[in-house]
Amino acid sequence: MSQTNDFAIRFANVNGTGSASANNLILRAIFRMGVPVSGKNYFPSNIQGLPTWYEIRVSKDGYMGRAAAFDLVIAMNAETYARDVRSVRSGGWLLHDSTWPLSPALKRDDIQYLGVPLAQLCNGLFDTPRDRVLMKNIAYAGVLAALHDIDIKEVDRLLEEQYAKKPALADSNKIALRLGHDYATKHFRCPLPVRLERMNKTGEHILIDGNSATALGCLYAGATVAAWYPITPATSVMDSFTAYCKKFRKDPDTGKNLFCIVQAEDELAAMGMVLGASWNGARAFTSTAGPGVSLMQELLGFAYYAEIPAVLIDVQRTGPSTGMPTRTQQSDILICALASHGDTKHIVLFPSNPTECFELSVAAFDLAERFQTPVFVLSDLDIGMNDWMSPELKWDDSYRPDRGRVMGAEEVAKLGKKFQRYSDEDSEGVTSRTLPGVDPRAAFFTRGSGHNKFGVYTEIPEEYQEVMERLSRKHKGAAGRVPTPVIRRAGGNGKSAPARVGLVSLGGGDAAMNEAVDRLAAQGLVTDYMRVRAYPFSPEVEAFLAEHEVNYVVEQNRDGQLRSLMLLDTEIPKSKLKSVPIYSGFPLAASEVVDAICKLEGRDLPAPGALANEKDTKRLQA
Amino acid sequence: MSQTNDFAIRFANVNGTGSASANNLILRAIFRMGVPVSGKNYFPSNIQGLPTWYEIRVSKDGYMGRAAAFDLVIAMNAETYARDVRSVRSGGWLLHDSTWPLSPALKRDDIQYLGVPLAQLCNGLFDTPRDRVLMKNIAYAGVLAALHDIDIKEVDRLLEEQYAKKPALADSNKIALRLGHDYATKHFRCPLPVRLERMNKTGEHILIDGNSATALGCLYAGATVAAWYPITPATSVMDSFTAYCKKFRKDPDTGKNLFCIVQAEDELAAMGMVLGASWNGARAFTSTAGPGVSLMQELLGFAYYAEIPAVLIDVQRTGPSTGMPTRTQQSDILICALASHGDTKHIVLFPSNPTECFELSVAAFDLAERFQTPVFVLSDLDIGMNDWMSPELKWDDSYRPDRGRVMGAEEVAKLGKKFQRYSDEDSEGVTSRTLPGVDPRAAFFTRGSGHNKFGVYTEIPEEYQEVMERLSRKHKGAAGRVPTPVIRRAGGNGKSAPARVGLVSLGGGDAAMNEAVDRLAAQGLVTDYMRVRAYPFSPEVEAFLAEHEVNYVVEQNRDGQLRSLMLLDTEIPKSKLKSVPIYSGFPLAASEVVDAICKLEGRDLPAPGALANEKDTKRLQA
Amino acid sequence: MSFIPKPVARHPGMLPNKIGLTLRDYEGSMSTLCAGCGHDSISAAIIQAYYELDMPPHRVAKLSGIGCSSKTPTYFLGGAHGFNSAHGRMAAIATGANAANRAINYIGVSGDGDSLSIGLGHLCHAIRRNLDIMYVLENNGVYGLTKGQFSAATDVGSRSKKGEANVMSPIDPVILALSLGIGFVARSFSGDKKQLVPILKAAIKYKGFALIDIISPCVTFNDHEGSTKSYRHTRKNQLPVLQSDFVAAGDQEITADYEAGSTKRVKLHDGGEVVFRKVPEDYDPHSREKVVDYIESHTRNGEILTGLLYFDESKPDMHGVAGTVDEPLNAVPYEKLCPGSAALKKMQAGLR
Amino acid sequence: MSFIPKPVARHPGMLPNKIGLTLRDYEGSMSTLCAGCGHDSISAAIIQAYYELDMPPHRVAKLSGIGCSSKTPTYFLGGAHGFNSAHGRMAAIATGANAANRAINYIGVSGDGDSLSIGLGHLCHAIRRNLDIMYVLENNGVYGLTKGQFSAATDVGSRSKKGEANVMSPIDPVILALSLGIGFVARSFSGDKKQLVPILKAAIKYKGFALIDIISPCVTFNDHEGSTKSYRHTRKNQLPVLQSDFVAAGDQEITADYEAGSTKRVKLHDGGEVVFRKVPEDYDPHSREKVVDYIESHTRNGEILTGLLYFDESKPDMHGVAGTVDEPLNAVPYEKLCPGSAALKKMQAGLR
Ligand SMILES: Cc1ncc(C[n+]2csc(CCOP(=O)(O)OP(=O)(O)O)c2C)c(N)n1
Ligand SMILES: Cc1ncc(C[n+]2csc(CCOP(=O)(O)OP(=O)(O)O)c2C)c(N)n1
Ligand code: SF4
Ligand code: SF4
Ligand SMILES: [Mg+2]
Ligand SMILES: [Mg+2]
Repeated sequence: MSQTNDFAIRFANVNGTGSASANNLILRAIFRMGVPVSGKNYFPSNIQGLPTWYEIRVSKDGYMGRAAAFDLVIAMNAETYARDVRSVRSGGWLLHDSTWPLSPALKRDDIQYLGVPLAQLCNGLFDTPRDRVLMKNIAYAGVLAALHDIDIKEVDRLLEEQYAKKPALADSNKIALRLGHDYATKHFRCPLPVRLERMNKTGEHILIDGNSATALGCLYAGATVAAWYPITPATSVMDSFTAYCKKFRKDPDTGKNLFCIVQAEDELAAMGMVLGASWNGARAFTSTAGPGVSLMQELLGFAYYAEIPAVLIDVQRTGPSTGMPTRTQQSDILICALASHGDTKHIVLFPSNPTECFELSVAAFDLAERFQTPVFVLSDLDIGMNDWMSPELKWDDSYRPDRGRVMGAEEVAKLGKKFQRYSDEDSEGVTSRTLPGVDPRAAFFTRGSGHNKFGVYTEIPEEYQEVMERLSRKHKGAAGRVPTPVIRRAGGNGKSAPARVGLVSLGGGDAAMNEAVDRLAAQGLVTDYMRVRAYPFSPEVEAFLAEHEVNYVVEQNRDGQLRSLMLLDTEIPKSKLKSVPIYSGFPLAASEVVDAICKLEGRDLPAPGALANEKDTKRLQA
Repeated sequence: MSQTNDFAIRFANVNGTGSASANNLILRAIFRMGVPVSGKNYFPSNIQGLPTWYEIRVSKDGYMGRAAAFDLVIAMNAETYARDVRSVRSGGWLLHDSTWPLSPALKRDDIQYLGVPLAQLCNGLFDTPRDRVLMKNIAYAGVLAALHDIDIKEVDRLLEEQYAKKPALADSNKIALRLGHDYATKHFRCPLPVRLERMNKTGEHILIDGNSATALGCLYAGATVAAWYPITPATSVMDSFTAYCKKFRKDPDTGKNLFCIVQAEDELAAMGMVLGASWNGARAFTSTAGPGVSLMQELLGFAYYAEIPAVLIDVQRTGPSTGMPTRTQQSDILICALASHGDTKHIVLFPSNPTECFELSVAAFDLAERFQTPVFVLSDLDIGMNDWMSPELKWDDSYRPDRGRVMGAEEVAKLGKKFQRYSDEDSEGVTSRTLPGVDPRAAFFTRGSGHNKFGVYTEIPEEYQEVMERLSRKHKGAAGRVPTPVIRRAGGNGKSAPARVGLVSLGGGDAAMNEAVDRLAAQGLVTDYMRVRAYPFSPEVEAFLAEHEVNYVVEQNRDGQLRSLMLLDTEIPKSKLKSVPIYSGFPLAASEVVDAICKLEGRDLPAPGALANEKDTKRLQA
Repeated sequence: MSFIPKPVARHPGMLPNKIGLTLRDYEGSMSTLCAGCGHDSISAAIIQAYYELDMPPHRVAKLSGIGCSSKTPTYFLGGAHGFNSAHGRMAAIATGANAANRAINYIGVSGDGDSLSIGLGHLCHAIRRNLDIMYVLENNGVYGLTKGQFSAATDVGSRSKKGEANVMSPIDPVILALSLGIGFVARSFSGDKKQLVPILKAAIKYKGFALIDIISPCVTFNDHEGSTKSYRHTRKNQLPVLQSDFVAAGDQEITADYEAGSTKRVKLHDGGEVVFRKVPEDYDPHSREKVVDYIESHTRNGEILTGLLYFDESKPDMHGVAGTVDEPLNAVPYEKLCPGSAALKKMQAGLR
Repeated sequence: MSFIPKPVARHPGMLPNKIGLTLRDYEGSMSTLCAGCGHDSISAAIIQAYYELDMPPHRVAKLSGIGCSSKTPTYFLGGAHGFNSAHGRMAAIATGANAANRAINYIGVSGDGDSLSIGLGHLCHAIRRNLDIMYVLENNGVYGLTKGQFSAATDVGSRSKKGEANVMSPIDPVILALSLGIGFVARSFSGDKKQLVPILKAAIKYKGFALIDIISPCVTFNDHEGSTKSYRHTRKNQLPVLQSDFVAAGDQEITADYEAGSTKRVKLHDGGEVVFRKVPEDYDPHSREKVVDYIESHTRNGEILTGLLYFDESKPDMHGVAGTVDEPLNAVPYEKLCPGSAALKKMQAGLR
């Protein structure tokens, strides 16, 4: 069984030891060899000294889901040796630092141990303790280059680019790299069967994390005001946005900022700032995670009721409460869809990868302004912080923001009467707004208290209900504008009859889902697959669910939150909607899905180890 | 058609003019005549100068729901004259101050105008402007006594009791009372057909508002710590609790407080205080309304996950956002049941009247400590702030708090090892806790971050999920302990076959629902009626729903929030659960329910005016 | 609306100002507050100030939280957009509003409950950011709208209507703001329109955070004997130590009634001038420490020091600090904001 | 756990204290903070203080918010219940805890982000209530756990790791607390255990809110050149103006090294005594205004004044103010709390 361009490796490190850049070197070198690759980072909620893992999956078929078994593990953390030894697949390899002897208790008969005296090699060559630690990382990168036949010139080039301004550093890195490479070549039979071979499948692609893509989306959507409070895993959205703004948003004439980013005192303030700015006509957003969404509830209800646009990027982490801040989950679906007390419903978008982080962020601003309401972009830690191979982001220069129904001074003048905020309902339930500062006749009062369609305070039932009913129509109206689901039919997306079984998912699980669909098909279980991209659901969602005898809703939360919304908002009977909750905190792996579906379908589970060569359909993930 | 002991009157006043005490006099006098009566107050979200209405419904059959038509209207607010004239039923009476002439535009042919020169009468007798305004109110009370044949001695006695310490005031009030009474007797044919006659149906009953009853519940449950932030309509829960504590909770030896009530800086703090106190082993609670619940979301998730008892009284008002703070609604059901980000589910109780406010508040503490989790008591403005005739509250002196599974020093000593917080699961999913200060071996760390069953921080999927699954079991476990639904079967609660139609409701709508059941029956539509008292649902809830061909879920919110929980948590098909949303902000009226059900059932609506004498079943509300 | 007569500011026959508007054009809808409420007098002063400054109402944005005080923006400047927000969140919302459009004038109205309890954090941080706003704190020492609970501004010993004495130390917003580095802070009294209007005018024209703590008696819940925020108590104990005038840019100055020697004058960023009359010998409205000492020593004596107490316009406002472009962000054309497809392509070359 | 050696406080062979416990019995689990983090030194000082005070660990409750600092209660007093709460909410939660049980000792640990941004309102109000707690603010001028953003305690001009200078005025928790009427406020440095331990001991024994602002360098994100919260900068600019000792009730006093004349002593409520050594001439730790002036004048010069800066134990704590019974409320038997059926019946007679 050949595993060329089809294997997974795991790095076991200690956080704060600079391993990230070595691991990233390997990722990029593989990418530059034209072979589809992805990288996932598992880090603790801590700054230094705790275990951290990085996983690289090489997949000629382009599968980007989490790998569930590892061909080779680089064990650099003595504390987790036992676990790491266990994580090597039978027949695989363990690479370890043989400066110190490996405890016999860690010996397994079914794997091979590759010992490299990394510390010893580096201590001889580098002076400071910090350098020794850092260079040890580069040295194991060299070892891997030899073992997997990674083109060492690609690694060299990456180092040269990285240290373009510090050639001396580039050189010492190269030395460390060669140290490992040479040692491996000399002592092991290189390359291993799990090896690279150049392909041309990464052209027109980039390596990017979802949070950077989200930030780019906000940049290109024309957001000028951003307010936030630091929180993992959302912080890098704003870090990236800030960096992009500094690069692309300086006024060419004055050098001044065409943006205003405010680090707020807390999440309540951040949401308040977004509302103030949006009310004033700027495109504004915040990025946060679950705890922040909880804190923003009151103002989200305000925005819903007073009809103020707002974009909230929720990079989900494992809940409830503080939960596991550095693990992923899809468990903020309900709190976002139903945010705040009273009767409220919101628009929620579910990107599944960096491309969609980019595109749906732009869509979020358009929808928020079109429907004058908060729009949530529900990303997650896996999408947001991991390294995804992604088709190059495309931008259509003819795009112009949909500012929705905003009346300017002339339009107000034409009214011939004082502007009324909530009375000129269109077919989607939307009414016109005006911006402060434009015209005295345009003035109106924004309030979270009961109001009638003129925007005037009321306690009269009919007046109050009239507005509430329109809000309900407006939410339903949005179903016609939100991104439609992505549907993959076993028989192709033509007219063929639907499969018996429908798979349903959302967000970052998509990569694993597509792989699972292929694997299930290989096992004889033909399925159609729908990935939902927005709430409220477009008509296509219900149609898909109705077509299938049974739909398995795979989601990364305990309580079946997406399925709950489907139960509430569609006419699909409960019996047709089966919940498949997989919510460990790790990104979804295809094998988890395959196992769960097989169990639910009463099928035998696929034999372990049989997984690797079951991939006969070839799909490159978008 | 005789309307003795069966009519409704409405007072139209200006707030801040002291009308409340006059209106209350009438209410109490009727009550003391042994005739079932209830009073509802509709006040603006403002302190002085805006319209306010008070409605008294006299019902020999004991119906306590809002009256939808008025036999007599007391129009004391010039600003709302037009509306008030309109609100008199055809054939009814309008009482107004004839000091000033009534605009001819306000004339209706089908009602009778009773003009009394109230201001003129009082100006002659009283000196200060304030006294004149106040006494005008007492004077119209006198007019009403004459018109409705209310025993003026009862009113006298009430005045004497009220001004026991200020006999001069009692006297001047009596003078004003006679002023009105005599004028009416002299100028009108008294009594009107809408009149009183002594009965003996109010013995063993009291007049009380739900918030006072809630406060009594908390007092009797043994709550010692209360933290709150003022908000309508919850403020009077804490006002009452404070008053009761001052009366009943002074240490007899030292005169010091056996309670600690903290007016917090905001609702986030209030919930924090409740958690701190409960963690420390005191019974603690907060009272708030929708906006407060929104602000408490983060800490509610903390309490769920770290398993800390907490009691939250949510006196619901009309949402979303600030909404109509002085109107009622049942629209915080979902935000309470699902509070916070991540996967969370809570216990929610739904009292329907002051008796249940009392009883379910006590139950809330027992459940919170038994299940170590937040418990919500969802009252509303109608229950909480209106005057209800209620059977006397009963207390069983053998009651002792269920403190749940708390280990003391001896039990911990017996463990023979360090205490583990989340490992000794019982059949309901509950584990033991310990209190600070008791024993060093009992110490554990409370955290909202990922933890395993030992209470230790973890990021390991299996350990994290083990706790999460238990939490899910625990929530389901609570279904066996929460108050069961109150079911009223058309065929009696014996073994007879269920009706085709089930009516379902919750909370303060109950009074109107029972009346609607009677009226529908009189029209030939036989229904069974279930009032849900808690979430998670006890098995009886699903059984009832399953039994009926169709269930109409009547609730005071737009989005069918109770029905939503039923769709999610039961196997009842959607087609069997029809939503009947009535959410105007006013308390539910039987006629609204009857109209809605008739429409849904495709029946003719009952003829207007035919309502009053359709009450042939006699029920006294509990 | 109410049929009880209210002190609505109405000066019939008033002359139009420089932009042709009369006082009436600066009014809002009729107040629904209690007759005699201090907040209504403040609204009248605000109307007067904007009128005298010849400001077009629609170039002002009015924001508030929740409370009786926070209702008042409905009662002035009907031609301005209003934002009656959530309890305690006004400062944050105003921050966002100002971020989006630095070119219009902002007035924030709040109460002592809104600002010093639930909204305390936002207030402090808005001061730190030196948000360009006039922040009017209508301080009645009580939660009016929720019927009379003590607030964090209630003085120790001040009694509730029911007779209970407050026991917790109050938060003095003036002292607090000074400790946070504020540049403009004043205290005044709703009943002293003569003092208040010039302060408001200076605050409106001030670039940065201008806090005005205005004692504003609540006639319904906190105007009784024993309250230290009643009309009586405030009239008796107010010490208007700093009287200031505001002279708008280009306006004729009325120097008539200044006593020579005791006058201090400060030029504003905007060209206008604040003229301090009768400054006490030992007082320097530009020295933060001295101001704090001075205020505290008087507070200890039960005196309520009023006036424009501290003034310093040297610090840049939020945008100055951030380096934002001069034009309002909400008016920057999209074409200037979007880097375009070529830039995106180029940037992505680095992501391989 | 980590395999990089950490500065865990361990003094092997230490003698048992009066209740028979060794220093080790006051430790917690092993720290997971970065090697050299100031917070770890503070934990060591806390361990030392409780050990020296002979307090049974289980009679202490440890509360914190979220942040690297807020993690530390895991690393000391393993025998005490801990409450690692939500970001910024610790002060509120501690208020409730204390309300329920006034008989145990409370330590709250927080960071500058946790206390001065998201938790600012709660901190201020807990001070107003004079909650009986030792509040340890581990101040590194940065958000450690979220990787180095500026906090509200970052000084103007202090530079981030990437080289950006902060531009916003910091909130000085000491000045803020003084403006709120606090009775015990100190500033110290994680690197000065000699100064810190006696302050902690006094704070633990103090009845009321004792705030200790401790400069605690973040070696990973804020210990570089240009930071004003680095070890270097703090060592260089620290001015330990007030050195104090704490003498527990009934303990022998070691008077040896006090210079005559310059010593001030204050008796605590609990019987212990704070002895101030070498008090500067112009300093009075009991005069709030003077203390503020003194601190601010030094802050202006870039000096970091440390020591127990202000002390006044005369104000009643939250329970004193509220008039709560002496016994902890969580220990009052239910029978004493429930008025019973007869009282209910009687009370209802008035509801007719
Ligand atoms: C989140 C939230 N909590 C509580 C309330 C109830 N509430 C309305 S106004 C108010 C206090 C108002 O006090 P203040 O700001 O001093 O204004 P005043 O009425 O005294 O002018 C409160 C607590 C609310 N509207 N929202
Ligand atoms: C509601 C919420 N918002 C944001 C966060 C993310 N967060 C964790 S720690 C922290 C700041 C910590 O700073 P500080 O209190 O100074 O502690 P340090 O790590 O510096 O000791 C933040 C913002 C959170 N946990 N919860
Ligand atoms: S209650 Fe007080 S603050 Fe509110 S309007 Fe009336 S007087 Fe003014
Ligand atoms: S990041 Fe900073 S504050 Fe956090 S543990 Fe490391 S050194 Fe300490
Ligand atoms: Mg107030
Ligand atoms: Mg910090």
